[in-house]
Amino acid sequence: MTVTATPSTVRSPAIPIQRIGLGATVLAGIAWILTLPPIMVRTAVPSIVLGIVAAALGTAVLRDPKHRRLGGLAVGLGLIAIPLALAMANQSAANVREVFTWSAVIASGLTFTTPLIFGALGGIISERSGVVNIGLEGMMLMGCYFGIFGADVCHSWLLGIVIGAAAGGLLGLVHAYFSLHLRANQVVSGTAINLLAVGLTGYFFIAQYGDNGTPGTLPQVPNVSVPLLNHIAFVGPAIGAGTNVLTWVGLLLVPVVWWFLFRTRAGLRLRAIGEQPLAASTVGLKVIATRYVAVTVSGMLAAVGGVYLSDGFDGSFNFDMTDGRGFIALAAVIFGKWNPVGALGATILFGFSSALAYRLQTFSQTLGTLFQALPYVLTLIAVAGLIGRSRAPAAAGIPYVKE
Amino acid sequence: FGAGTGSAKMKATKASSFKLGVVTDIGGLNDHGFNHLAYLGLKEAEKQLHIQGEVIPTSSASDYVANLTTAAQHGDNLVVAVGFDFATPLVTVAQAFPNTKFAIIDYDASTILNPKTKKPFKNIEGLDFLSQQSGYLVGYLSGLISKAKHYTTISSVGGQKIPSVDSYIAGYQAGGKAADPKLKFLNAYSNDFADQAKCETIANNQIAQGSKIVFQVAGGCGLGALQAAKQKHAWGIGVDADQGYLGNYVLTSALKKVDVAVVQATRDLMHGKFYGGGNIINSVKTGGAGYGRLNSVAKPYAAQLQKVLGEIKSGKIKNIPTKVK
Amino acid sequence: MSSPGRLRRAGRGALIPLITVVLAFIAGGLVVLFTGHDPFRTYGAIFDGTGLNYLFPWVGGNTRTIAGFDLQQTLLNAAPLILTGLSVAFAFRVGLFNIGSQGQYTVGAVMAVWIGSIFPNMEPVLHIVLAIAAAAVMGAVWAAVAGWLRAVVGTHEVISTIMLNWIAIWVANYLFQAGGPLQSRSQAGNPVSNTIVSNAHLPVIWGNPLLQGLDAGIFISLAAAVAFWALMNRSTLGYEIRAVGHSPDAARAAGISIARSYVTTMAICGVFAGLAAAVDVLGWEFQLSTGDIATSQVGFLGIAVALLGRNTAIGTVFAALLFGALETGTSVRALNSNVFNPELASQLTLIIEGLVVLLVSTDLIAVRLLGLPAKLGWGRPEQTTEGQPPGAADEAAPDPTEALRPEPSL
Amino acid sequence: MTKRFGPVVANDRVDFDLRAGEVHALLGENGAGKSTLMSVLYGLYSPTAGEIHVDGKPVRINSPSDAIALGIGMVHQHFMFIPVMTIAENIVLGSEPVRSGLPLGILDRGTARRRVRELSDRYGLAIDPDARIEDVSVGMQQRVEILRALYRNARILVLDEPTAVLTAQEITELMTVIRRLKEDGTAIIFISHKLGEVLEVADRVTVLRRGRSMGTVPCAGATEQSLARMVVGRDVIFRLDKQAATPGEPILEVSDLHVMDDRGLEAVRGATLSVRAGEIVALAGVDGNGQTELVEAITGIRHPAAGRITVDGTDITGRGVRAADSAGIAHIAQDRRRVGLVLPFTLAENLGLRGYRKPPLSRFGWLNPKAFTALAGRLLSAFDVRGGDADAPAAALSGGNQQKLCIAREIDSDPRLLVAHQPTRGLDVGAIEFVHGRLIEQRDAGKGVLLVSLESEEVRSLADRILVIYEGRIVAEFPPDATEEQLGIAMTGGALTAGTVTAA
Ligand SMILES: Nc1ncnc2c1ncn2[C@@H]1O[C@H](COP(=O)(O)OP(=O)(O)OP(=O)(O)O)[C@@H](O)[C@H]1O
Ligand SMILES: Nc1ncnc2c1ncn2[C@@H]1O[C@H](COP(=O)(O)OP(=O)(O)OP(=O)(O)O)[C@@H](O)[C@H]1O
Ligand SMILES: [Mg+2]
Ligand SMILES: [Mg+2]
Repeated sequence: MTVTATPSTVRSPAIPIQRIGLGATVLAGIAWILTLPPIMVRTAVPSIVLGIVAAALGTAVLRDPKHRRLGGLAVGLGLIAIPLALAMANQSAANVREVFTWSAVIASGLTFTTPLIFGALGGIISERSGVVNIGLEGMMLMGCYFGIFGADVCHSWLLGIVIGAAAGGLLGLVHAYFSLHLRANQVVSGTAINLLAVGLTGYFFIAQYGDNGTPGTLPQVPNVSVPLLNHIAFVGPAIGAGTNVLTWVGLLLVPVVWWFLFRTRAGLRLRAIGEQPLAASTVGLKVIATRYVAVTVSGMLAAVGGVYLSDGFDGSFNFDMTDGRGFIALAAVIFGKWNPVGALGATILFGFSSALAYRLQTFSQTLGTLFQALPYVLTLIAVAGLIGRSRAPAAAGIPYVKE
Repeated sequence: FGAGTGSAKMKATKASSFKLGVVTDIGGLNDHGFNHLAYLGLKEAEKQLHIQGEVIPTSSASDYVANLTTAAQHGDNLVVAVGFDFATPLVTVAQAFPNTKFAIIDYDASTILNPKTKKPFKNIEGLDFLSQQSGYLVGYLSGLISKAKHYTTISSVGGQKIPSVDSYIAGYQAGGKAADPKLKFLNAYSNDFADQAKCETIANNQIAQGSKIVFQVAGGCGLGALQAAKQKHAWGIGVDADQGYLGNYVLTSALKKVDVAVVQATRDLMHGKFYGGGNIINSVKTGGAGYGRLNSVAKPYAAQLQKVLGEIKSGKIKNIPTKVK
Repeated sequence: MSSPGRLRRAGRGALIPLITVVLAFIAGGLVVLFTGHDPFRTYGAIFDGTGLNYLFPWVGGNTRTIAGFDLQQTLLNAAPLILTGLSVAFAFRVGLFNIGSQGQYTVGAVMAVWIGSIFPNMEPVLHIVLAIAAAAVMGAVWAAVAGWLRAVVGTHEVISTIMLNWIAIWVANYLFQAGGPLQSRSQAGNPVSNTIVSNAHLPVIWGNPLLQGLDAGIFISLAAAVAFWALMNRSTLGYEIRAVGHSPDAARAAGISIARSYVTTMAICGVFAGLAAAVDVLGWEFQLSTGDIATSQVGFLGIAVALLGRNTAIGTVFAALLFGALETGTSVRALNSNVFNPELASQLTLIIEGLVVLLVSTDLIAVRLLGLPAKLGWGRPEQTTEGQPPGAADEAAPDPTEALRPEPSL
Repeated sequence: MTKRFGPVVANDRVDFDLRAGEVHALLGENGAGKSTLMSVLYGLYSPTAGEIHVDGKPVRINSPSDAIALGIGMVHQHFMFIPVMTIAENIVLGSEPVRSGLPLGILDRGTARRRVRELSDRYGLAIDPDARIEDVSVGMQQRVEILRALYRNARILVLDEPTAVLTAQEITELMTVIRRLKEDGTAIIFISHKLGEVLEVADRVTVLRRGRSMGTVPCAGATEQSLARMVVGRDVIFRLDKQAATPGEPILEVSDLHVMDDRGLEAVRGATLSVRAGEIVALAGVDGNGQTELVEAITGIRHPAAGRITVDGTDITGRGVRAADSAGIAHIAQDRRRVGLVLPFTLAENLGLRGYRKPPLSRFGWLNPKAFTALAGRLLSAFDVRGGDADAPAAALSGGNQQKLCIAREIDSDPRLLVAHQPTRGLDVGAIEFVHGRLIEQRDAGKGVLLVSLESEEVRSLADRILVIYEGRIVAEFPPDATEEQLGIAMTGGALTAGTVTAA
């Protein structure tokens, strides 16, 4: 039997255009960093020139419909580089150094990133199995409260993590039960989970800790300094000294989850079930059982992110303390195209720009408030400029009905 | 005591029938800030003055007017509103209940004008605090310690750029300068009074930039700043209430005795004293401002601090700034 | 299109949410019981707290006054929830998930408070209309950004609307903060806006205007619900939107521009959210502080309201009333603190709201309780595969429940 | 064996037996219950009553895993794939090779690939294990389905309408595979609507009608006529009665059209063709040679990269669906469920999809529900759409009726040109008859008809002119009496060397 003819895949000669686009993007990137430490060019001129060149090249690339996104990116980056460079050149060198102390930015960026990593990994696992998990926020919040509660009651941060994860897993189980057995609309169920979690944690918090809040003497998830890293310049101050155990765990989990999804039998099956449950079931896979496990694990992971927030970073619990982080994690899932590595990139972009946003107050107290929007603006630009359309697991959100 | 402009003499009220209402701001009763302190004041008043008290926590903006109204409808003799967010709602409610007395914490009541008469309300008094004095005291302590330990930089974390926060910080910086003129100050705002992670991040930034003492002026959020100080082996300074219970890393706390002020305002009203259209000024002199427990490092400077406190009381130290540059 | 059939269907459609709500209250009651309180007294107190006892003729005297006041607050709370609910529901109908109604509300509120405070002597009606229109337009623009990004670049609206929410909040914070461009002239240093001039206040239709009586905003909300229904079911635009929502490919083949539908739909969502802000700001709030902006939940609750209302106009109205009543009824001032610790009660609100929404997410419980064949399945939320984010596939995935969805009647 | 879905009795006391090494065909109209019967056998549904025996022993098949364990394999009517995964992954899914000696089930992708290649070589099925399912042709997917069953050592193979989507050549090749499997002792159940191939390959035939078995007959001695009578219950006219065409002025003219597909590859590369009034032009070709993109460009759904499309001289190139619509193009979409209809919409709403912008259906942007009802009332009876009233959702209709609904809407728009893309896919004999009748009616009314079909049978019986599309170009033109073989050669790219035809 011969291979069926398909249209040949020869591309029109567009490769140079792509090169131009990439080159322009790189130029724009250089224009960005010239005025920042460690280079610290004290005049805006080179950046402006580079920015204009990048924008011009980008405009040329824009005309090719196939490389519109790349061109747009180059134009955008190039144009933004100009005011950025002007602003930096006008600031005192000391101020600029103070804001862009990269090691410190990385260190505090990691604290923003950590809960998001856990949340995003949880989201990926759930959605890859075909269950949309809007409830990440609520599951994370459960981890926040029960992590603290567990650490307090058991006098052990490790048990705090376990209990926090169990609480999140329990909520995941509820979501799974409604989504899978009761064929609930998963968005609705997830939204409910979020409301429920705020109420439940608030209720238990008041009932348990009353007006005084959580005690200040909890066993907290410790920070660890890695002996070798400690002494390396730049890396040392950034991550070597005193990075939380859970941050390391989170970073480690990214390749682990990736490997699980794409290199193991269970991962292959999970993805198959999330794409075409009916097809998966015709080869004998257990759709419902797999999804149960996935959603529960998802809740547990998100909850560990919550434990990091409460018992790792803050050392205390507060009402609704996740403050939208679960939704940011959800955005990271989509941003990262349901891939752990992509999601890590998204959470890093978000975390580091959050960290930077606080430091930017050094330039202007009044504008400092506006700078707080930086991570959100950057994420929006990055998603629009780089990601574009992303394709969810085909069966995500659709109740699976087995006759 | 008290510098009310419109002080009025009134018939004293019998204790058992006196009703005190406290309407708190959004953020819950255990916000580690005003809400909590006002609530403590209510409890204290119940105990000391044998009155009936009720607390009405606010959970959304639509509660402001409604809660004040409810307290007034309940026949509360004095309704204490916690925080500047009540200024505008009070305008209407004070008109509707001209016979109910209202007090607003940390706000200048003489600026709340009746739109009809264009004059301050006779039934609203302000419970004002000279927080710059508390700030000055803890700043001075920080300066002394910095000088002794050769610290070059100290810092503060504000919850938001508002007068009640800035007066602390301005005082802190002035006090620090007075004790150690070479001292460098960092200051930043979290724009949040609840999310501890935010204040912790800011404090970490400051510590990374060399700050050895972190003064938190951000309520519950600020606990995160203290947490950062603890983790990074810097010193922390608490705010509003005495936060020394958190551990020995807290040098001391800058106090704003809202609880005392609430009790005092209640007692005054029971004795017929009400400063409608004016303010009860709570200061070092009245015991409404000051510093809290000193930890082991700060103890040695107790005498020097007492001296400064006396100087503030006597008016020798005056014109402490209230605005942060 | 036989109307008795439609009526019956509508009746059944209402039955399920109703049963659901009852079930949720039972579940909430168990929570109360579990924590050692008397559920009947608690619910009685919450009921009284909503002011619904005003409707009983035998309630009189001071209780009646208070009940009237509480009922005003219930309706006051419901009015913006109707609108944000509609704002979320409208997007769902085209298969978009508008998490951004909070942000659209925020920018609308900024606009309303700005327009409402800068003209000291404008003609009242004109001023009100101008401020409302400004809020609606601002909300529309903000939402349309997300629609445009989705249509042109393909950015998932779940991401863009979440980001736009936060951007709106921080921009508003910047505007009203101490030293910010729109900060109050009269309240030195405090992060609040100027107050709305009295000419721009919405008239109070019930209760004391000084004490946050019920303003005319509720009529705006109800009118918007009618407009939602008419637009969705009686206009070519709504027909196109529904077609896109159910089947983008079929819609495209019928000459409907998907991109334009997305932008238009989101803009309309933004109008609803902006109106919600106008109703609040011009009706009773009269100023904005940065704290109000940060703590407002109206837009987020709109998601739950829309879902409870199954993305229909009438359903959203009732869901908003329920949520408004719950908020008021469990608000600490209304609850008799002897019956239930008021702080716990407001957490109980959230738990009950969560349970209501959770139970609404599935028809099966109610369907089974009634012994009805699940196959009828009327009353699944009006939603499409596309609208189930963030999994919303760009390709319309075959949906086994497709046939189980209610037929949108013309 | 009986299977009920609520009130619907899909299989009513059906007896069915299968012998080792035989090909047993299953025939029946749409909805007769063939797929249901097989799904029960494969454990997807559980029988309401009755039992199944394998090798004489009664068995319970509660899930596909049970069926697989019993050696039953199934090639589903609607393919069961994970489109984003590779062929190898799809084949091994459910019984994946893993690295031995390591915990956690680490996939052994090398082994998977090798086993798949071995198997495909054995049966002469050339496939690339690393290609993604969604990127390969339907014919290839069909082969993968078979391989998947073989990979699991199926002794009983169910093929549910395997030929519906294949070209003549692919069908021939499939028949070879089936014979080879049969020689190996595999028992095969073969479901098809195409009587010719049933007679060609099957040993015995069982006919289902409305869920009941109409009996089993040996193939030897049966004719197409006799089988058709069993299926439909009446005589079927196979030859279409049609007059010779009297073509008029050209309506549609396409010149040097280039169109990109979704992945940005050039799918149509300089197609030129025309359709005149009063003729049916058929576009024949193997699936995936640019037909879809060409049709989408003509109907305005897809923006062409270059070239020109005119209708009655009006240029509509890249002007979108509305321009094509007002120029008089109607479109019977190939995928009725996804593109042709909005399934949750009512029948009335679906019928309005083409005319809703204009009176009487709407005025000033507001709909007129009465006009919708009136439209539905008229069309549903005129086109004999059964299965629901104007208020019922289109999803509730059977495939044949859904197709009638589409056709009703398109023909009612009184087009100049009717583009019919695979209008009879998956329909039963009776429904096909109806559709063909309508197309000829349109032609006789002086309209132009562009028929795009993968079935050369259909092409030859309907067309007045046959164009062959290959790799995005029109490579040959034939009169209607071209032979199957001529067409087949042209469709696989051999036309130019065959020399018997004129390149268009
Ligand atoms: N999931 C289901 N729920 C309800 N009824 C069903 C279901 N699946 C099938 N049916 C009914 O069973 C009947 C038999 O359907 P089946 O798919 O077996 O037909 P078929 O013979 O395979 O038709 P075709 O030739 O079109 O493939 C249908 O007419 C339909 O009424
Ligand atoms: N989920 C369902 N619920 C109710 N009725 C159904 C369902 N699925 C199918 N039906 C009914 O089954 C009948 C046949 O459906 P089905 O799609 O199997 O038709 P078909 O003739 O096999 O179509 P096709 O030729 O496209 O395969 C329809 O009349 C429809 O009313
Ligand atoms: Mg069928
Ligand atoms: Mg079938």
